[in-house]
Amino acid sequence: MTTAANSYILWLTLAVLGLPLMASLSCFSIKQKVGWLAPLLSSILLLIASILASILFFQIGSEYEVSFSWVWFNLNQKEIALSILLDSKASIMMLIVTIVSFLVHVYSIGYMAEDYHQARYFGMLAFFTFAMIGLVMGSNLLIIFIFWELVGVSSYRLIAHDQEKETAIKAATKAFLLNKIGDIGFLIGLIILWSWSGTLEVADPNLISIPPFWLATAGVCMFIGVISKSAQFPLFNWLPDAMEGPTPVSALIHAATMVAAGAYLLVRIAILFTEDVLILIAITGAITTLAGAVGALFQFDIKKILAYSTISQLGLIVMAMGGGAVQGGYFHLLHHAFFKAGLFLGAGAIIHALHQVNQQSNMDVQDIRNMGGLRKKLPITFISFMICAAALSGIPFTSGYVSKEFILTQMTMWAGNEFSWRWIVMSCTWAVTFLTPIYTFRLVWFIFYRKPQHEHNIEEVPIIMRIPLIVLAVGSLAMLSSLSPFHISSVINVLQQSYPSTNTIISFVSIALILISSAAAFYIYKNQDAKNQKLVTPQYYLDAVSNYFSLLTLKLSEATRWFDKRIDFLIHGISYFQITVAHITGWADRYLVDGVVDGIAYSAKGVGAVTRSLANGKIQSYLLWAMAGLVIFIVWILY
Amino acid sequence: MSKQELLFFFSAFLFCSGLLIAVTKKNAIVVLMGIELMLNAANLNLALFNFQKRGMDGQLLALFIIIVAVCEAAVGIAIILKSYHFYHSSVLDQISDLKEKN
Amino acid sequence: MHLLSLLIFIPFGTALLALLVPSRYGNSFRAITLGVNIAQVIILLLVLSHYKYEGGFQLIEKIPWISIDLGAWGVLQSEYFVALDGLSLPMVALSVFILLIATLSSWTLEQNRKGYFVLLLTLNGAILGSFCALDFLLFYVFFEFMLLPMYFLIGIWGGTKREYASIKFFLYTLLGSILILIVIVALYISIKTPDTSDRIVHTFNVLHMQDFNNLIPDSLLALDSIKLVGVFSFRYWAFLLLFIGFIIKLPAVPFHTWLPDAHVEAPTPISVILAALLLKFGGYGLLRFAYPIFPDAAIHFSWLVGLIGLISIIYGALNALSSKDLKRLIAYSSVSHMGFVLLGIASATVEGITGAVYQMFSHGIISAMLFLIAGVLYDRTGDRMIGNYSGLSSKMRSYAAFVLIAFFASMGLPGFAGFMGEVMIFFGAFQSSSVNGLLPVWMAIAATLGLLLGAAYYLWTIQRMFYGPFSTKNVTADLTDLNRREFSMLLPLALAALIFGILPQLLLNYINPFAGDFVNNLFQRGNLLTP
Amino acid sequence: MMQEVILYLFIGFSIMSVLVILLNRNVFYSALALLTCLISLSGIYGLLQAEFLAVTQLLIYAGGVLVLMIFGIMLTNRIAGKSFESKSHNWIPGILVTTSLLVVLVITFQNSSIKATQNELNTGNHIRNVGIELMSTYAAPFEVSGVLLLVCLIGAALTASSFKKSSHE
Repeated sequence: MTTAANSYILWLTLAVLGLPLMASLSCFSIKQKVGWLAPLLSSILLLIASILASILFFQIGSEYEVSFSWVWFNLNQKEIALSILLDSKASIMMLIVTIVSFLVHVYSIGYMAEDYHQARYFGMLAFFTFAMIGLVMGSNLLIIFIFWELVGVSSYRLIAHDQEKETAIKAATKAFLLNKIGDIGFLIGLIILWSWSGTLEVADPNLISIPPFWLATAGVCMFIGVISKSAQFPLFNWLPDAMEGPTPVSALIHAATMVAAGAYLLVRIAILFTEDVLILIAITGAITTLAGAVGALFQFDIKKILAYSTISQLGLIVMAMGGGAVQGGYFHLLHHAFFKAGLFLGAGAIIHALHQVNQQSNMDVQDIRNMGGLRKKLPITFISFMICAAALSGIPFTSGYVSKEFILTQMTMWAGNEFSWRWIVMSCTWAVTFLTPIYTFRLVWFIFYRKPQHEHNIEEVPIIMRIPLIVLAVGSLAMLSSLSPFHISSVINVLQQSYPSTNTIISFVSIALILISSAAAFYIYKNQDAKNQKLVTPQYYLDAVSNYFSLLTLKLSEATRWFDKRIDFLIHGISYFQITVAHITGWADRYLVDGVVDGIAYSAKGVGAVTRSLANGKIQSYLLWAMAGLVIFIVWILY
Repeated sequence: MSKQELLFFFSAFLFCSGLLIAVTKKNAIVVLMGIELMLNAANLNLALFNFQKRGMDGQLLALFIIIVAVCEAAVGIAIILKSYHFYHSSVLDQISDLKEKN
Repeated sequence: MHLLSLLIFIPFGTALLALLVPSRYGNSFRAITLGVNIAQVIILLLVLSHYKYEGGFQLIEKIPWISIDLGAWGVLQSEYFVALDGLSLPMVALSVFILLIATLSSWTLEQNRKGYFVLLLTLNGAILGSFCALDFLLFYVFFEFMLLPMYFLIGIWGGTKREYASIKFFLYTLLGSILILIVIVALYISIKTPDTSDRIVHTFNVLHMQDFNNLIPDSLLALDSIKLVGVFSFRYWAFLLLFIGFIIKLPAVPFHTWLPDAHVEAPTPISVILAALLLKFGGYGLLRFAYPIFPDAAIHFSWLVGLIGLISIIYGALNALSSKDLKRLIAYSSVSHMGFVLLGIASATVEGITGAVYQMFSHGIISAMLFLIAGVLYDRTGDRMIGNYSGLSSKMRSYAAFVLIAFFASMGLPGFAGFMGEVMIFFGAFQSSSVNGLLPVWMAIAATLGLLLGAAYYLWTIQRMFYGPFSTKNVTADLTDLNRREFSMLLPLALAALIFGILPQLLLNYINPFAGDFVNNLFQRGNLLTP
Repeated sequence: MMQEVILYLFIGFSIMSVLVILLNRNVFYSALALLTCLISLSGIYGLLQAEFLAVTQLLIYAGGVLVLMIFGIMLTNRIAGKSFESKSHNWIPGILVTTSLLVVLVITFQNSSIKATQNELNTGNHIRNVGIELMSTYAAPFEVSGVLLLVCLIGAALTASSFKKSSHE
């Protein structure tokens, strides 16, 4: 490409990055009086950004790769660059981030209409988008790390948006701290890479020309970052708690984008991971996906079900990337962003609608046992929710099916014909494919089909919230990413690799499995009376562990506090000792040494008193004594 | 005892009596007289020295002393008058401003 | 152009002149001080325009100061020798900036303004003088000169336990000073100027001290000195004494207990100066004196330096976690952050040294901000207990915003200056094992725990104080938002933290040459001695 | 011989008058006794071949100072009644000190070499010599004493005049 085209792309990229930042800054600086302006402004800027991102996406195409780099700073005569690497993976991720973010912005206009702190909310949302885009396009690991943390901070602020809600704040703190563990892992990995290779560019082949042990360690450390950011085992329990934040935030951050950042990083730095690390990744993903799916089965909170489902799907993606299905995993990541965002927004619409009616009563509007029969009342929400749920389950004609089938094919081929540990991972893939429809349609059954539990005059959500739902539902259909609804054949070859030939048997088996399980879900839950079941949140004792650790830290801090007092005590002891010695010497000084001095002083005083009586102010007395002195003086001198 | 010796003793006596007057008398003018006496005792000594030795030094010194004594007397009397006006008394007892206040 | 002398002596001179102004013109003193600060900013800009990036000592001013012939003991020579290099320039710039902020922060002071501002000006001159001085005796004079105003500023204008705190501060720092003084004397008798042949001229010039050729043979600190005291030679002991002297100032565990007390009791502007500037003398002293003069000992003891740094990081953070007083928390976080400086210095890698200087600079800005924030609350209510507040952000919105910025900056959020320094230190500390083998890898890894704990105590504080429903305990005062003056103090600091986080090259232009030379020098000369 | 008798007479007169000053209480009598004392002293000066000094003594002391003092007495004491009385104090320490001083002086004189000097008779015109000496060797003290007199005159006049003025008010 020519330089002109390059600079054109550069400006596009910077615009995509800069517009959300601009939106964020303008939202923050906006006055409370004109707070209504903030959502409008940021939505428009995000719209422009997403249009530019799509232009960029088509400019980059599938085979083209472009990078820009400026010197950021010099450290030890090595340059650390502000560098951008745009390939098809990055550009499509940017596109998805901007689109979903735009939709969530639009949705939030309706959802957050009554919120007093709208400006802050939209500012933070836009800031999150900025950070996410920066993370996606950055190619220097330090840059990626910076945006990685910024994403975490904006997530923290957004979860804690409702500042008076105790649980939300605790959830935010927990999310941030668990993420911090991952960040530190990331940081250590980054330090290892810098120390051994002297570069942090992901595209630099020098990056991996380091001792194998350290390469593996760096890989593991980086993966710890992924674990916390993408809510993998054992650090996933912040995600269900994070559902305390506003629902659109959950849709954008905790379903579509931020949690995807970890998986995206796996793709971005795929060259780092050695075979051993890949095993770790695959196994972690397998554990996570099962744990998430099982967790979703026993939940009654609509958002938490979705959260567990997110954990499960992300586990699937990570497992796919650790296994042989990088492309499939990446596709699923992109698709997941759409349909999970759609599900969350749909859930948000339901909550919003119920909340409007039940403002007075104490009913938990997020508890699916309180719902039922909403199919008729919220038709648009129902349809879009159904499409997204189908995509999540992997029903044919949806995007979910395409990518899931892709993963299954790749994983099955990766597992090979001989039995090995890979088979366990592969069977996890199949198992989760079977479990997903069950919990998905359990959810659908409870919300939409069951007999209504309460009589309400529920109204459909405002139009501004419906549009994003529809767009996302359309986006979850298969044709957007694949020409054929049954296997992947994209208009754009995102991964610059030829796709494996489809295995018909696998396709059939998977379709059958999915359909069976969907049907089973309806059958199982049709007659279940959930009224008496307890609301459980399966934490797999992870909360207990983290609580134990935080308790330990607090105990430790108390111990250091105690120790600090002891240091002070020691110092005081020394001081007291010194003061005692000083008192003793002072006493000696006063009565022994000073005694002599005082004696002299007293005698001087006595003399002075006598003399003073002489000095009675009469000149003649002075004269007399002067003369007496003179006489004495003369005697003294002469004799 | 020669004439000079007698005069020396006389001058010493004169000085001491002058001093005694200056010290014991309460009236300021009498004190002044005592001082004049002391000066005269000194003058007498000087005159005596002049008599013993060749030259005029002693006499002239005595002359200057007389001049100073005159000045002193004049100023002293003026001061006494002034303080009399101020304290309504020429009794030195009552003029004790030099004493520290306690 | 005697820019540096102007910078140092304008405050001293003005303090003397201000003494002549009757104390009933109370308001004029703050104006005078502000004028001095502004003049210093202008001089600083001139200095920056004259300073060239290539490193080395620049803007040198050298005048003989003391020269006494001691007969058989040679000649005592001390010079007024000031100059700037990549280490002192950032510190001087920081000082000028922070002192300006401190003056603004003292603006509403009521009690005995004359004394306060005269002491503040004296402190100002002493701080700048110590950062510029390249003669050890001159440095020491300025260094000691800082103590007294500080003692009175804490002891007179402080909180309820101010006498205790000020005496503790004074004793601790005095102890450090004495240790340093011992080494100064030892150095003095072991160092001569290079140019004399027949007559030994003892000097305090730091540059001469750094040259092994100037060591007097068979002297106390000579390289081949076989005199052992205990287990080490005199050189090693001298290094340890200097080290302890400076880490008291830093402060590092276990010599840190004066800091929380001093901070808690000191008035806000003094806390700001104490945290932002005085603590830097610990790191500055190590980098300027201890390491270059005793490179052999520095290499030998680097594990100790690193270990104390690591302990300070974690111990300070844990203590901050258990603090119930906001200022105490911030004070302990200072201990933790200055531990990073120690770790960076111990690594003796270019990255580590760069990071240490950067961290000192960034900590100067961020801790100043933190203490101002604590001061804002204290001004309103007279109470700093974390447990007594809840949901402040709904009542004081822009205040909460600044708190958030300051806390996140302090916990090392990327985009703020603190992150840059810490990341460089981690680079250095980790690399150390492969580059020069001084620090084991686990130290760097363990130090990252400090980041996690930092996030923990700050987030917990935010959670307890700023979020949740609004309520206060034992506080009746009206909680108003930031006023214009407070805003104008916090905003520049926040911007500075941001700018130096985004554009580190602004500072690295100065630090890089210094750090490179420093490490080269250290190993060239330090390795001469290792067999 | 005649000279010695006259000398003893003068000494006797002075001692008596001094005793009168010391012992009597009337200020006015004291002044008169002082006059006697001074006149006899001037006689002694004459006997000691200091004619100019003797004349000066007569003129200045007897004529000037004494008159001044009597005026002073007149102005500070009421003339009528017993107010001329002057009380005294400090007798014991005064006598102690003065006696000891006298003893010291006498002993000193006894031990000194002054008494051993030969009596050389000065010849020539003493007054003329005094004039020559005053204008040559002692010119400077002479001038200074003139200035001193002037200053003293002005000072005394000023003090006295301000007294009159303020007393008038």
